[in-house]
Amino acid sequence: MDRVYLDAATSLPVRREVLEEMLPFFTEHFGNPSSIHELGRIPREAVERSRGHVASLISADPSEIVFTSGATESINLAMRGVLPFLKERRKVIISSVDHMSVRATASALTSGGYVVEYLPVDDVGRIDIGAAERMIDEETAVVSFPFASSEVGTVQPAGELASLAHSAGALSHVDLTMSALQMPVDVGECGIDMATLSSPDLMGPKGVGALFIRKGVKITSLIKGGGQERNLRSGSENVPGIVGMGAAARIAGERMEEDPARMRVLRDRLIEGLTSIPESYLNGDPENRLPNNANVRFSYIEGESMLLMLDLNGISVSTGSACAQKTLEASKTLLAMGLKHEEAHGSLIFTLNPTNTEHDIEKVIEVMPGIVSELRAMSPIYNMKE
Amino acid sequence: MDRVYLDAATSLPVRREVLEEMLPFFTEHFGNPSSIHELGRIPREAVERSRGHVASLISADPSEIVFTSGATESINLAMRGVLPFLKERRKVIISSVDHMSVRATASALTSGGYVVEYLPVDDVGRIDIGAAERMIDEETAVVSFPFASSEVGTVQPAGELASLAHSAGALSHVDLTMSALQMPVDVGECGIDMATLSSPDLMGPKGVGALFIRKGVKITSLIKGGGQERNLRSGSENVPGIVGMGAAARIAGERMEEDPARMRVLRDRLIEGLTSIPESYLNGDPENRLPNNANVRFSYIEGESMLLMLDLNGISVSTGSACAQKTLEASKTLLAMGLKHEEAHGSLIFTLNPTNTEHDIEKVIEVMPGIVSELRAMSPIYNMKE
Amino acid sequence: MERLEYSKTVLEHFRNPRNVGELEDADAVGTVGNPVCGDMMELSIRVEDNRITDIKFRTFGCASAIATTSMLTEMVKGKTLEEAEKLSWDDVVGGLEGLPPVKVHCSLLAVDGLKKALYEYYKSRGIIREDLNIKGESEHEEEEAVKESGPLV
Amino acid sequence: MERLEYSKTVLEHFRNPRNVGELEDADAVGTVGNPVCGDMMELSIRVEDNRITDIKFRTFGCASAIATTSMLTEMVKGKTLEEAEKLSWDDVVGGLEGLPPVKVHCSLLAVDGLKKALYEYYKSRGIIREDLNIKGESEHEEEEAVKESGPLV
Ligand SMILES: Cc1ncc(COP(=O)(O)O)c(C=O)c1O
Ligand SMILES: Cc1ncc(COP(=O)(O)O)c(C=O)c1O
Repeated sequence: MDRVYLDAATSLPVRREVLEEMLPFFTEHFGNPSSIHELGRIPREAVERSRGHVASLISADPSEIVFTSGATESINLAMRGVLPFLKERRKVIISSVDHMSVRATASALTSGGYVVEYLPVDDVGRIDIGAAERMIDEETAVVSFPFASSEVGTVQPAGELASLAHSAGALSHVDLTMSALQMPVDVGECGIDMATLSSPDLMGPKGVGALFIRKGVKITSLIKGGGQERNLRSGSENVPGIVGMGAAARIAGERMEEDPARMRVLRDRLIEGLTSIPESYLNGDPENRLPNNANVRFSYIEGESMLLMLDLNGISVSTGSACAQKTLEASKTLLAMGLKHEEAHGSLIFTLNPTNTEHDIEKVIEVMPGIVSELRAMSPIYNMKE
Repeated sequence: MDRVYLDAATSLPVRREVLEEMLPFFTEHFGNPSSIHELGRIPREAVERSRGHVASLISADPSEIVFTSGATESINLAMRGVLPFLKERRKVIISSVDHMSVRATASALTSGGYVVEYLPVDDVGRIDIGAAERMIDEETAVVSFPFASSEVGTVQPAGELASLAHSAGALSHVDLTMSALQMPVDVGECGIDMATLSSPDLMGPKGVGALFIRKGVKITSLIKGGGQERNLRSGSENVPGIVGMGAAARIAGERMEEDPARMRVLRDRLIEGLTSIPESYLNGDPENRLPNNANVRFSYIEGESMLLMLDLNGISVSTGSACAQKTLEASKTLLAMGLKHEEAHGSLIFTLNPTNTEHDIEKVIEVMPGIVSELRAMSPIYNMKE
Repeated sequence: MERLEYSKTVLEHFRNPRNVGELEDADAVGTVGNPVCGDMMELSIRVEDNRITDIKFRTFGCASAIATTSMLTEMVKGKTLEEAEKLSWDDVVGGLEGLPPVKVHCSLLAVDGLKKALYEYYKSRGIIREDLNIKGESEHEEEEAVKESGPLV
Repeated sequence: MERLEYSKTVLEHFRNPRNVGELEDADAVGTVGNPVCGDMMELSIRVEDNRITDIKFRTFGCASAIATTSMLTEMVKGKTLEEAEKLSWDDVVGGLEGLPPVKVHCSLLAVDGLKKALYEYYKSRGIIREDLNIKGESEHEEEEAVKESGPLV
């Protein structure tokens, strides 16, 4: 593939080694882990081995891991599954830099009589601890926030937020979707109650995820049925998917030093190159950010047209522009950080994966200035200000 | 594999051709269907092609198909998703031969103020239409039943039941999990409102399923988030899985004449061989049954020990015996048909797949009599009656 | 998710937009939209003998907005004022061989820009055509809210 | 789902159960369990000099029930009545190198069968040992119900 792929946050390929490990489970070891005859044994053992790998990645106990169909389901299970056990608490707090899956899950709760509040962030997208302290109270059931914002990459104060939740008797849920491949986390040390993990974001297969549920946290299932996953997630186990997620987690753990360090260097070069374009700025925290994330805004022009120009040049990225969203809404994360709508519209999200090369970065730095000036020449606001 | 696998109802391998079609979507075409850049295009088109294949299999429109993570999730979505739109109706009717995923979904509704009623069956496991007529009323929100019972294989009067539901203003949900590979169905002709399909039961990958939702049926999502699948199933699409399910559905459609006909012949030979063992009887309808299902009870002995003896002989089957279930409960289906507990305990479920051979069947017929007499020799009830 | 597939014609106009810029000797300029909403457009026209003899545009917005305005300028050049006024967004979208449904509002903006330019032109001649006086951007289609008719059980 | 993995010893006893059948010259026979519940057991013993010199069993039930009874007969043969009475299900499960948790009730049945046989033996000698008089099958563990503390929102 000659394409330059800088959209890791949207999708990642499955690692070859991961796919290799999955393959026998589609055809040869196709048994159902619940079967008591011989064909159930190997799948059953493989599922438990995977559970161990996933647990290791976040320093949890295997019994604290439940496999799901993906990050979105894990988020729904976490945030909704604990509510029946916290009946008198009617407030759900999420951050204003959460992914839409968290926002939509929280929003839907309002029709069930819950109040949803949003933790504000500062101008680099970091959750305001002072505000969190004021907001999290004995009415609060769950506090959810990302370990790092998926869009602007700003790393959040997870430990502090989790302990604020604890002090108020609320449960914390941390979305690790975007950070797990790049940043180690020890859920015990952070005092996290629940954490969402996504297989595809670990370079494992799509259609699998996991939820960490700390021992002792009471939770009910979202999907009812045959009682698999200790009755927390019914439905015949997606064995090849779970095997793939396990392998991906294991490899991510092994490469936790090497890959992020390499991406960080390339990412810094990219930020340097792009922000040297006139009136182009980094969004998010320059220091405390995901190693693979560069979110840059280019004044006076709009993101979808930049994205398409890059696409026509063989470069894949994402944008916070409304025009690229189904909802036609500008990025809530960028707006929460205090950016103007037109600034949010002009932002591009570059996210690296471990296979990106220097050449990829140089190619972007080479073509971007031309794209920016071409679109600025077409932009009435750019020409007004001239 | 030298094993004789007669447990298709529990798990099936993925067809080679299906796996081949999936492979490029793990690595090469790994894009997110929602991406507007070039890498989103092929996955997006592939998902829609799959939707078409799945729709064709049941003569539905592609817009009526929602992809899920499996049969259990589809069942939960169907039975729970429609309730908010049928508020004054507080009764959910399921059959007494439904799979545990349907039963558990219905049971969980009772804590939400719903009443669950069970359609009775006759001694071959066929739903009693007269009783259904009396039970389905203007209080009824949903009527759920399997196209064919997964355990005893008895085919249900789907059209009649769906129209009873319609007359009462209720919605029908039909579980096609076990029948879709073997029996054609036209959801329009049957007047079905919703139907659950499972990828692994079509010899596609695990971790994928679909729900047919007739145009005009109002339903809300179970899993909230990014709004994928027309907001009915959020979460990034499991593209390789969906591609696999599409391929499996297409191939199932192509082989709908050939495979079931072959299985039926082998199945009949198996039933003949097994019921010629003294005091051994077929459970379920001898005529109207799934082409691949032979459910046989062997008096005086227990299913789990038969199952293990067969397993030690390289033959995989299932049993309706309590001793093989996590819940230690005898098969609800067999009890609903009027079998005594000890008869249910002594039942084995043999289910064929399209790759089974005559040799497989002969091997079972060869070893089964020995197993039965060995266990009978050990059985106090057999020796009491002597 | 809505599928965002642009036709070849849209991409061609986006890559090579016609009539970009500003007419130095414009008879009227129409500006519509708002960068806050993600789309803004400026259209300048020259009118001779009741005909639009030249037209140029600048657009801040997505590929669709750029392509639509480019296409519109091509379609309008040489038309009489009456013909230009009757140009509908159906015509423009047709010329582009369709647009993804979610992008239709961008084409409305281009047509609005033309109307606004015509309004300004008539106004400069002392004629007030309020029906052509576009105030803001055509509204974004309302976000398809997650409709819940009650909590899920 | 519970994992159902039997140890090698369980499988070995299941495949080659020791002491199957009925003693012709039994001094006592104990029957416990009920086919309705899926497990039933019959144990016949011969007693000489206060010692169990022979023992045979028949079991209707799962592999675990069969293996447990087989193991128990091996463990009990040669023991004094007092020693036999003290045999606990822990001993039997230990002898089998463990049982899947869900299967422990089957081993309880085997021990109950022995007690019942001892009861019958004492009874035939005019001694009523109600503590050994097992009535039915040990109860199945209660089904772990899907515990819902309220409807899901
Ligand atoms: C008839 C029927 N319906 C539903 C299911 C649930 O399927 P899954 O466990 O794949 O979600 C099964 C499982 O075997 C089944 O047999
Ligand atoms: C931070 C974050 N959380 C959750 C999700 C939802 O993941 P999925 O769509 O795979 O369920 C995403 C998706 O990209 C994400 O970026």
